[in-house]
Amino acid sequence: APAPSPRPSREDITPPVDVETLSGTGRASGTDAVTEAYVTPLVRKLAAQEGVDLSQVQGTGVGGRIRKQDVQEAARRRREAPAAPA
Amino acid sequence: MSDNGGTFDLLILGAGSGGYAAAIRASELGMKVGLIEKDKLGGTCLHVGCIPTKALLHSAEVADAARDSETFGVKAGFEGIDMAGVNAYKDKVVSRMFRGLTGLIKAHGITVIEGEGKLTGPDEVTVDGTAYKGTNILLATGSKPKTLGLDIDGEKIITSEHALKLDRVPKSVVVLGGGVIGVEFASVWRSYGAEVTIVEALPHLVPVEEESSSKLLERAFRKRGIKYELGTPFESVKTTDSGVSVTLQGGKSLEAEMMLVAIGRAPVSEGLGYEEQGIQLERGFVKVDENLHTGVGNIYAVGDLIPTLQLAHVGFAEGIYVAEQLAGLNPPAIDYAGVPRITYSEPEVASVGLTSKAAKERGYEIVEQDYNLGGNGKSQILQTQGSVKVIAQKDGPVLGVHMVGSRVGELTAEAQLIYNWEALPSEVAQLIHPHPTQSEALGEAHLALAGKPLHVHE
Amino acid sequence: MSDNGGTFDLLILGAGSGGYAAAIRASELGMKVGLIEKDKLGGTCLHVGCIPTKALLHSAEVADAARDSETFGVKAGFEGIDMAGVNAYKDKVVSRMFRGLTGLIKAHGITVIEGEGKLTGPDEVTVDGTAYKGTNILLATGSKPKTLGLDIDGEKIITSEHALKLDRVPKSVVVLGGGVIGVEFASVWRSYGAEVTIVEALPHLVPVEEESSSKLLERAFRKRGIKYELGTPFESVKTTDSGVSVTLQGGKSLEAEMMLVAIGRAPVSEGLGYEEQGIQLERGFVKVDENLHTGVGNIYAVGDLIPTLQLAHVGFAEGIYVAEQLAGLNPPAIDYAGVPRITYSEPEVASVGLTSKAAKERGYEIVEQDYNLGGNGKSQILQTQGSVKVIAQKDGPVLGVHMVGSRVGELTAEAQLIYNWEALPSEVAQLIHPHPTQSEALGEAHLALAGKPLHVHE
Ligand SMILES: Cc1cc2nc3c(=O)[nH]c(=O)nc-3n(C[C@H](O)[C@H](O)[C@H](O)COP(=O)(O)OP(=O)(O)OC[C@H]3O[C@@H](n4cnc5c(N)ncnc54)[C@H](O)[C@@H]3O)c2cc1C
Ligand SMILES: Cc1cc2nc3c(=O)[nH]c(=O)nc-3n(C[C@H](O)[C@H](O)[C@H](O)COP(=O)(O)OP(=O)(O)OC[C@H]3O[C@@H](n4cnc5c(N)ncnc54)[C@H](O)[C@@H]3O)c2cc1C
Repeated sequence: APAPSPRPSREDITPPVDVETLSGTGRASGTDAVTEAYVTPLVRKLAAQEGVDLSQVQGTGVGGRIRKQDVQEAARRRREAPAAPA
Repeated sequence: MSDNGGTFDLLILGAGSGGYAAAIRASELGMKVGLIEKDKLGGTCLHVGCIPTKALLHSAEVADAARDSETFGVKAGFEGIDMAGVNAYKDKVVSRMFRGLTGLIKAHGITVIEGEGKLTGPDEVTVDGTAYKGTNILLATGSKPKTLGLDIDGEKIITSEHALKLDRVPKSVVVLGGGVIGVEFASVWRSYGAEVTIVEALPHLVPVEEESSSKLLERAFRKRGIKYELGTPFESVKTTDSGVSVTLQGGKSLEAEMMLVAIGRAPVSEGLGYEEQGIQLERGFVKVDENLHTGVGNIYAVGDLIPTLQLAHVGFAEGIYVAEQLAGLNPPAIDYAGVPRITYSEPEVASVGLTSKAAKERGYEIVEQDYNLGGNGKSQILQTQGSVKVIAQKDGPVLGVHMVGSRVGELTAEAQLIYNWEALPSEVAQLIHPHPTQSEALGEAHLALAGKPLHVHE
Repeated sequence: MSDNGGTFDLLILGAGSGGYAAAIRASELGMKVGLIEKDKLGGTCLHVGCIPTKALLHSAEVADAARDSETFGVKAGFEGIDMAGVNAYKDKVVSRMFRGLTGLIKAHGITVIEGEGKLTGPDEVTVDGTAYKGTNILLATGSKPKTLGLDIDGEKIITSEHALKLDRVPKSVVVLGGGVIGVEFASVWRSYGAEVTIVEALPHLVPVEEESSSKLLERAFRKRGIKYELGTPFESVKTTDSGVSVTLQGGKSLEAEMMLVAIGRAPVSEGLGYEEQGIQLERGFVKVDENLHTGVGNIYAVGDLIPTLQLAHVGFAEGIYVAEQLAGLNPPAIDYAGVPRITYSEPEVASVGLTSKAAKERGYEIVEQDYNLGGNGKSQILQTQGSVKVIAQKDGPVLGVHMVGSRVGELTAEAQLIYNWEALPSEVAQLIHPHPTQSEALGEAHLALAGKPLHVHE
């Protein structure tokens, strides 16, 4: 039987955009910078998989929200971009 | 020599949740499927498990509603339970679902082979003298009640199967085992008017749940007049003229009309030729690797037969997994921690993901928010108590959701997405939940974890 | 000259869902907040909207359960409704939530200013002769029932506010308007035993919902004996000795003990100084830009006062949005299509996302799966009928979820994540839903859309 592709574990995924501070007390502490660009977990995971830096992506969703298509497009452009001169 | 029953791409032994889900998915993927069943399509869950117990629990809910109707300004006297009526309702639901399933299996062109099968080769199952060949074989023979060697007479000392067929409401019952099944029956009988005592050797009811959930359930049960003996192992039982006399370690004894033995379910793996073909068993469970492969030939196993969570939807998921695996679809492994667990008692206990204890054991630094249903409008309307506790990794995703309260089981659907999609509290908090619903409690807990509590009392 | 009431970072006019949510969030973000309310903290939703109506609906559910108890093997005679008891229960829930909210506002250090406020400058609201200054001002004066100029006497011709205070169950009612509020009251009164006729000018009940949902509700209401006149506009009403006589266009007339006018809610924006300060109104609604800014000074507006969905959780979301916006957090815009909508009638109607019509208008090529609750075990147990319809973009994400059935409202929580996170059907299908729950119907619809139906009859 073919081996299943490994499921990315929680440890593998470092949230690239969330710099929110959780206080656990229910009170905000520090900036809630995640609101700068609302990214859904599915988009965040896709970006992590594709190695896309979300801060460089222009969102096309409601209110400039970054959608999966935007990440896929960014990944495609990056792949197609000519390699930087050595 | 046995007759030749033909060759199947996938030959499945047992048509319960695991077996029939594999059959359906495999047939969708173009395989020729043989499904062997000695009893009825649907197995434990449909006939003596999930469905009939939840029908009893709904009758119980109706009984409670009638009993408490005055609280809501409704004049309705509760006059008792008509077990014949309960059973007719329950059987009607089961047979309707059974007809549906039978039609589904037929529509998929799956060959159903009636009879008791035995594994007679690495690619062969024999049923009533006919040998069927399978390019792949799936073992899905499920489980049966554990009885600890007790003398189950079906009258005074019973298992869940007998409990589902009672023609009367017992005056008093001792429920041996405070796990899901024991707690559900205790809840039903109490709503029906019985005196119920649960005996559990571990220190808590539903002991695999988050400890705070167990405590909330215990408090609710105490209010409902359901008694329990926790941390006191059972010692012995003897039948008396009027019922049973149960002795606990330490000497305490309990008298009741009957005793339900609900101490877990053991895999059905004996005498079926498994070991003869080289399949390894452990405490009766078939051992499988992460692909649910037994290590022998092309033999796989799913459901209650293997040592994963004994839940119908786990059986479904495993059955589908094996079918997709065989079709070369390379399905992602099942994350068992991400499977929703529901105890359908009144109140319900439900969870997805890790308990705080497990999360700490795995080395996570965690933050928690326990949202009391006292602050949730819809729960107040239902007059239910309980809480929704969300556990997250510090600066990271949600690791677990643990809930207690009437009807909270349905909330695991959302919790399942949150956990499995590794959502951050802030990503959930961004979406304001519909008002007034119980799901708002989940929303509030995430809002609080995201540092922006709305209706949260400190 | 008016007295000086001090200066606030945020001065809020109206303490309903929109106003108080903004107050809480702003105070969390360090602002000094003044909250002006002429009546009670909590506004329409808490006192004469969401909460009391859902209490009535739960009493109605209890009444139905008692009436149908025999179906479930429970002996309980339904003997009628005790409106004093219903009202005591409803008021108890409301006052409990009210106490909670009052405590919350206090704990956040928000200054509550009691009295009727009027906008008297671009940074000033005057209450009883005292002028309060706000660096920022939020208008959240909400809405009130539309009456079409009818002579509401509160006895025979009533609005929802009177309907919530009735001391008896009317023998018969004409409900003018088949939107959410009309349908909910029709459902309550029918459960309480009244003869009910809904009059709706548009061709369907809950006309903004997916057409198939409207049709399922109509079928269910027909079975329940709730009558409706669709596509026939109301012409006139006159009171008679025994009640009302209602005439429809075309001449048909209906007699009843009373008529509920539930034809929508109009913004409360008159005589409050809005226009004098240059704020633009459109059909009475305050016009705002996408930041909920009125275009005048630092004046914002939220809730039922602006022409967005008239829902409490929209008010919450808008209030939070304004507070975060002022704190410079740059919050993401609210996607109104992604807000869950629930009609809490029996059966419930619930949706998130686009209708198939709207999806097509936006140019999407769509695929649909309509899963009948007949195939869903838990819905069979509840003996409810209906369906869960999921609409997805062809080869793309889920665009809309539309449901009908008892208790389906809670399922919008999951649907909300699916829609707002733009999940593909296959991503949802990967997660097998807990068995037996109503949420499985949502799971099955996604499985089918992902090309791997499990319990789906073609
Ligand atoms: C009282 C009770 C309540 C439950 N409630 C829930 C619930 O609410 N939710 C939930 O998720 N789970 C619930 N469960 C658990 C659930 O029923 C099981 O997890 C599920 O049925 C396991 O499916 P399976 O296919 O592995 O085995 P089974 O459903 O046990 O099916 C095995 C099938 O194999 C057949 N079989 C066995 N040996 C042979 C043979 N030699 N030849 C031919 N056929 C054979 C049997 O007849 C049976 O039909 C409950 C269980 C019980 C007992
Ligand atoms: C019968 C009914 C049932 C409903 N059910 C639901 C439901 O189940 N779910 C849901 O989401 N929504 C429901 N709604 C809608 C919901 O109630 C509203 O969307 C919500 O209340 C709007 O909040 P708001 O803050 O904009 O306005 P409101 O709640 O109307 O609050 C406005 C506040 O401003 C105060 N005010 C007005 N003018 C002044 C002034 N000049 N000075 C001082 N104070 C002033 C008022 O006294 C009031 O307290 C229902 C509504 C009704 C009528």
